[in-house]
Amino acid sequence: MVIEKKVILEVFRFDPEVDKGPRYDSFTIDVKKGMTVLEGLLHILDVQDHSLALRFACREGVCGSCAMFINGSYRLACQTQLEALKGRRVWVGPLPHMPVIKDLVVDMRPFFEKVGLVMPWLEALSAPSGKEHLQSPQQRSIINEAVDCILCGICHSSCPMTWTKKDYLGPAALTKAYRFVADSRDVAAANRLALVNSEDGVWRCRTVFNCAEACPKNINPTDAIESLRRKLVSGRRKSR
Amino acid sequence: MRSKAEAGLLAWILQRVTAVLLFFALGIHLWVTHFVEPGKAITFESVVSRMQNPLLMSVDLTLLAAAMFHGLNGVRIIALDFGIGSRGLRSLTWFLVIFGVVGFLFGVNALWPFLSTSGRPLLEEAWWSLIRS
Amino acid sequence: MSGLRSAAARILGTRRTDLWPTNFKLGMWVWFLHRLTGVIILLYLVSHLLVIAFSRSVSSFDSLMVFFRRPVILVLELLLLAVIIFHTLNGLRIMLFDLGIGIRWQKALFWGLMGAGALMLAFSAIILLPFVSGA
Amino acid sequence: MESHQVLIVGGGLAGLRAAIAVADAGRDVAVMSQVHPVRSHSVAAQGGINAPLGNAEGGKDDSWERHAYDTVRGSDFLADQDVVEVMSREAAEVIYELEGWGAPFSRTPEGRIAQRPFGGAEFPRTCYAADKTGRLLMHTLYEQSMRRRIRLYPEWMVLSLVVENGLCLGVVAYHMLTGELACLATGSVVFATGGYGQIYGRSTNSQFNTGSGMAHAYYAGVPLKDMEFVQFHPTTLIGSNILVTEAARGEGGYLINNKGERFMKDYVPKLMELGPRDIVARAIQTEINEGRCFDDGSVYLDLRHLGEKKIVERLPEVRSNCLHSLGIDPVKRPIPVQPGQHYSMGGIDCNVDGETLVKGFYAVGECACASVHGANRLGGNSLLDTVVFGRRVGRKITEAGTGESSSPNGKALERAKGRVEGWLKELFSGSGDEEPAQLRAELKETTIEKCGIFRDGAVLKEALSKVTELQGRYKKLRAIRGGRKFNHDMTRASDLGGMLDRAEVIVRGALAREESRGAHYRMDFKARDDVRWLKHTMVQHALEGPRFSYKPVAVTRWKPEVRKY
Repeated sequence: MVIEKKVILEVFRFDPEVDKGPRYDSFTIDVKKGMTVLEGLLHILDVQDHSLALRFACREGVCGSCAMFINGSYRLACQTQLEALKGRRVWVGPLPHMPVIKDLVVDMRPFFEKVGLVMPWLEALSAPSGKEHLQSPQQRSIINEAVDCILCGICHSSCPMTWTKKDYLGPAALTKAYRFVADSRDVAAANRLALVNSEDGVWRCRTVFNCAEACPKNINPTDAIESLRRKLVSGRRKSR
Repeated sequence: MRSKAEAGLLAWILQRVTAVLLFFALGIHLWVTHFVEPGKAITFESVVSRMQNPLLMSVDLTLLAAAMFHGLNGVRIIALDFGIGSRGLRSLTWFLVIFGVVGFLFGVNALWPFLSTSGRPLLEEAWWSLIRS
Repeated sequence: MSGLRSAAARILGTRRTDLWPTNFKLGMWVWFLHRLTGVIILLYLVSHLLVIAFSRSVSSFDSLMVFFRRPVILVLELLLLAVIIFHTLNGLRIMLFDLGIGIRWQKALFWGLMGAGALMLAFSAIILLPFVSGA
Repeated sequence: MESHQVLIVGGGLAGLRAAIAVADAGRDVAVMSQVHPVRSHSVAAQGGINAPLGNAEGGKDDSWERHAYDTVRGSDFLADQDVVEVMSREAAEVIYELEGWGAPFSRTPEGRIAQRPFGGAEFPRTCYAADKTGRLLMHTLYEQSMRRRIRLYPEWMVLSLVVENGLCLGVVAYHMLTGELACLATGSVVFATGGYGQIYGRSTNSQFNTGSGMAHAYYAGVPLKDMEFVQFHPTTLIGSNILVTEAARGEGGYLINNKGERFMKDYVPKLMELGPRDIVARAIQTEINEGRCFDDGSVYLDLRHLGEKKIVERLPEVRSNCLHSLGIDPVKRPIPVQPGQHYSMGGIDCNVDGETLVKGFYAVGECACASVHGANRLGGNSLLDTVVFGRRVGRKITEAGTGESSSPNGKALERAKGRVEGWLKELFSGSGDEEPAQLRAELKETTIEKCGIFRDGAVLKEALSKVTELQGRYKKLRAIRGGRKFNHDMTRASDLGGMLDRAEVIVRGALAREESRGAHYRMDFKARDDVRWLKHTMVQHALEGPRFSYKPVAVTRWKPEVRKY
C-alpha cells in the first residue's frame, strides 16, 4: 500500500479515576490510501499505545459505536478518512459534554435512558387475519429518515440545550418519538405526545441545527421536533 | 404535571403570538414616528396629537404589553438556555411576572402626559383628583 | 486554526475544544445573536420608557428631542434598527420553521432574509437622514 | 452475587428475540452483551430476511416447501432437513410478528412487505427494508426489549461459562466500564454470541466478532459442529472489505471482469449473478486468480444501469459505504469488489430448540449450529435463523421450567471466578515478548490465505503447522498493560487464545473432510462425496487437543442430488 502522508493524531487521554486532568497524546501515523481515523486509532491500540480506550465495532457506519469529536466536528471515526482531513494534525476527542469514562469512551447510559423515556416502541392493533399491517410506500416514506437513526449519540452531544440542561430529552429521543408518532400503524401517538410535551421535551429545541449538521446519517431532528410541536398545537385545538 | 406541560406549550405559543403582534405594532409605531414625514421634528405636541388618535394609542399600548411579555419571556428562555435550575427558574419567573406588571403600569404612567390634557402623569393625576374630592 | 486550537487545549488542558468559536456553525451564531439582540432591544425598551417618563413637560420633552437630532444619535438609532431588523427577520425564520417551512434550507433562508434586512436598513437610512438637524 | 432465571449472552437479533420470548412468558431475564445491543453485528445485515410470503410479482407460487428445498439445496444437502423445515414453516409468522412490532419494511404498492430476489432462491422471497434490514430489525427488537423493561448488562464481556456435572450454573463476566469481575448465577444461559469472522483476514465482520462465545462453550465441554464451513461473501469492497449486499445483485447488478464480460455466464448461466454464495464467491476468486481482474485485484460490480432512483431508494447504504470508503459513486462508476469472509455456518452443536449437551445451556444465532445452513448459507436466511430460533429457544426455556428448580451454586461460581482471576493475573504478568496484535495479524493472514475459498491438503497442513506455532507463541505473550477498566489490550489478548484454538479446529476439520461441499472446496478433492462425507463434523475440547467425531445428517424429504443451477 502506498503511504499517502504522515499525520499526527492528537488523542484525548483521561481516566477520571487516575489522572488529575485530561491531556492529549501525539501519535504519528503513516496514512495509507483509504485509511480512516478509526483504523488509525486501532493502529495506535495495536502498536503504539495498548492502553488507549475507545469504542468500535462495525467499521462501516451502521453501529454507532465510534462517535467522536474529530477536528472540531462530530463524526463517526470509521467514516472519516484521514486523507480527507486538512492539515498534518488531527484532533481526536470523545463526544463533548458527556461524562468521560476513559479516553475516548464516554458514558452513554444517560443518553439511552432519554431514548427510553419516550415510549420508543410501536403500539399497533393486531393486523387483520394474522398478516402484516398495510402501509403504503407513501406512508412508509414519512418515517424513512427517522428510522435511519443509529443512536450514536452525536446529535445529543452536539445540541447546546443538552449541554446546559441534562434533563432535556434531546434530538435523538425526540426523533425516536416522532418515528412512532408518524408511523401509520401506531395507535399511541397521544400518549407519546404527552411524554414529550414539556419544557424539557419538544419546547426546549431552539432550532440551532447543530444536530442536523452533525448527524452522520443526514437525519434532520429539528424537522422531527417541529413536526411534534405542530401535532401538539393542532391536537390541543382539536381537543377543545 | 399536566400544568407544567401546558406551561411549556403556552409559553411557546404566546411567544409567537406576541412576536406577530410586535411585528405589526412596532412597524406602525416606527412608521408613524419616523417615516410618514421624514425629517419632521418630533415634539410633545406631535406625540399628543398621535396619542389622541385612539387607534394609534391602542397600537402603542399593544406594543408596550407585547414587548413586555416577549422580552421578559425571552429573558426566561435565555436563562433556560444557559441552564438555570428549576428552583432558580421558579424565582426568576415570579420576578419577571412582577417586573412585567410593574413595567407595564410604569409605561402607561409614562404615556399618560400625552393622553391627558392636564399634562400630568397618571399617578399625579389620580393624586390630584383624590385631593380635589 | 486547528493548530491554534490544539495549542490552546494543550496549555489549558481542557477538552472544551468544542466551544472554540470556529466550531460554531451558522445555527449556533444565529442562536447566540438572537439572544444578544433580544437583550439589547429589551434594554432599549426599558430606557425608552424611562426617558419618556422623566420628560414629563412640554419643554423638557422638546429639548430632549432637539438633543437627539445629532449624527451620532442617528448612527446609534440605525444600529438599533439593524438589531431590530435582525431579531425580527430571524424571528420570522424561526416561526417559518414552526410552520415546517425552510427547515431543510435554513442557511439559505437565513442569508436571504439577511439580504432583505440589509435592503430595509439602507432604505431606512436614506429616509432618516433628513432627521438630523442641519442635514 | 446477582442472579437471573435466564441469562442471554449477546444482544443481537437472536439474543433479543430469545429474551423477548422469555420475558413474554413472565420470566426474569437479562441480556448481557459485549457492546450495547444496538451496536451488535446484526445491524450490519443489509439485504433482507427470507420468508415465502408471495408478495412480490412472480412470487405467488412460493411456499414454505420451496423455501426449505432451496435452503437444503443451497446447503449442499448438509443441512438437517427437519430443522430447515421448522425454519421455513415458521418464517412467515415471525416476519408478521416483527412487522407488528414496528419493523419498517419497505412496501409494495399495495402496502404489503416488499420482497426481492436473492441468490440461490427460486422465488423473490427476501423481505427487505431498503438495504438496512438487519439494522432496522435490530432497532425494532431493541425497542420491544425496552417495552418489556428487559434488564440489560451492556458492555459486559463473558470470560467463562460455568458448567459443573453437565449442568450450566452461570457465567463469569467482566464489566468494561468499571473493570470489575463478577459472577452471575442463572437457571439457564443462552449464548447468542455471533460468529468468529475476526479469525479471518478480509472479513466483513465487526471488530469484536471473535466468536468468544463458541470458545467458552467449547472449553466448557460443549461440542462444536461443522466448523470447517466458512462462508465467503462474493462482494465486499476492495480494501476495507465492507459488505456489499447480495441485494445489489438481487436488484439486477452485474459482475464484470477486466474484459468487460459478465463472467457468471461461464459458471451458472441460468442464475448468472444470483447463484448461491459459495458458487459466486468461487467464480469471482477464479477470475481473480486467473488474472481476469483489475489492477487492484478486484472485479467490478456494476449497478449503473439500475439508475440513480433505484439505487438511492433500494441501496442507499451500499452507495454511502462506497462513497465513504472508496470515494466511488455506484451511480456513476462500477464498484470494485472481492470475496471476503462473511459467516460461519458451523458453531455450537444444538438441536432445533437450541438445547446442547449441557443442561441449561442453549445456543442460538450464528454461534449456534442446529444446522439449517449446512455447507453453505443462502442470503437472507441468517436473519431468519436468528428470529425463528431465538423465539424457539426462549419458548423452550420457559416450557422446560428451568431456572426455577436450580438454586444458585455460589461456590462453584466463585471457584470459576477465581480461575478467571488467576488467568487475568497471568495475562498481566506475562514475561514473554510475543505481541498479541502480531499473532492476530499472522493468524488472519494464515486463515484467509491457506484455509480460504480454495483449499488444498498440502496448504492446509501448512496452515495447521502455522496455527500450532502461533498457539505455542501465544503462551509467551508479553505482559498486558494498563488498568482493568476498558482494557482492550486485555480483552483482545484473552480472546486471542480462543481464536487460535478455533482456527485449529477449522483447519483440522477442513483437512479431514476430503471432499468439496458448499463453501468447503478442496482442490485435491473436487467432487462431493456423499458416501463418505454426508455427515456433520463434531469436535470436542480435550486436554490433548480437539477430538473429532461425526454425526449423520437428517434427511427427510429431499434425497441428496447433484446440485445443479
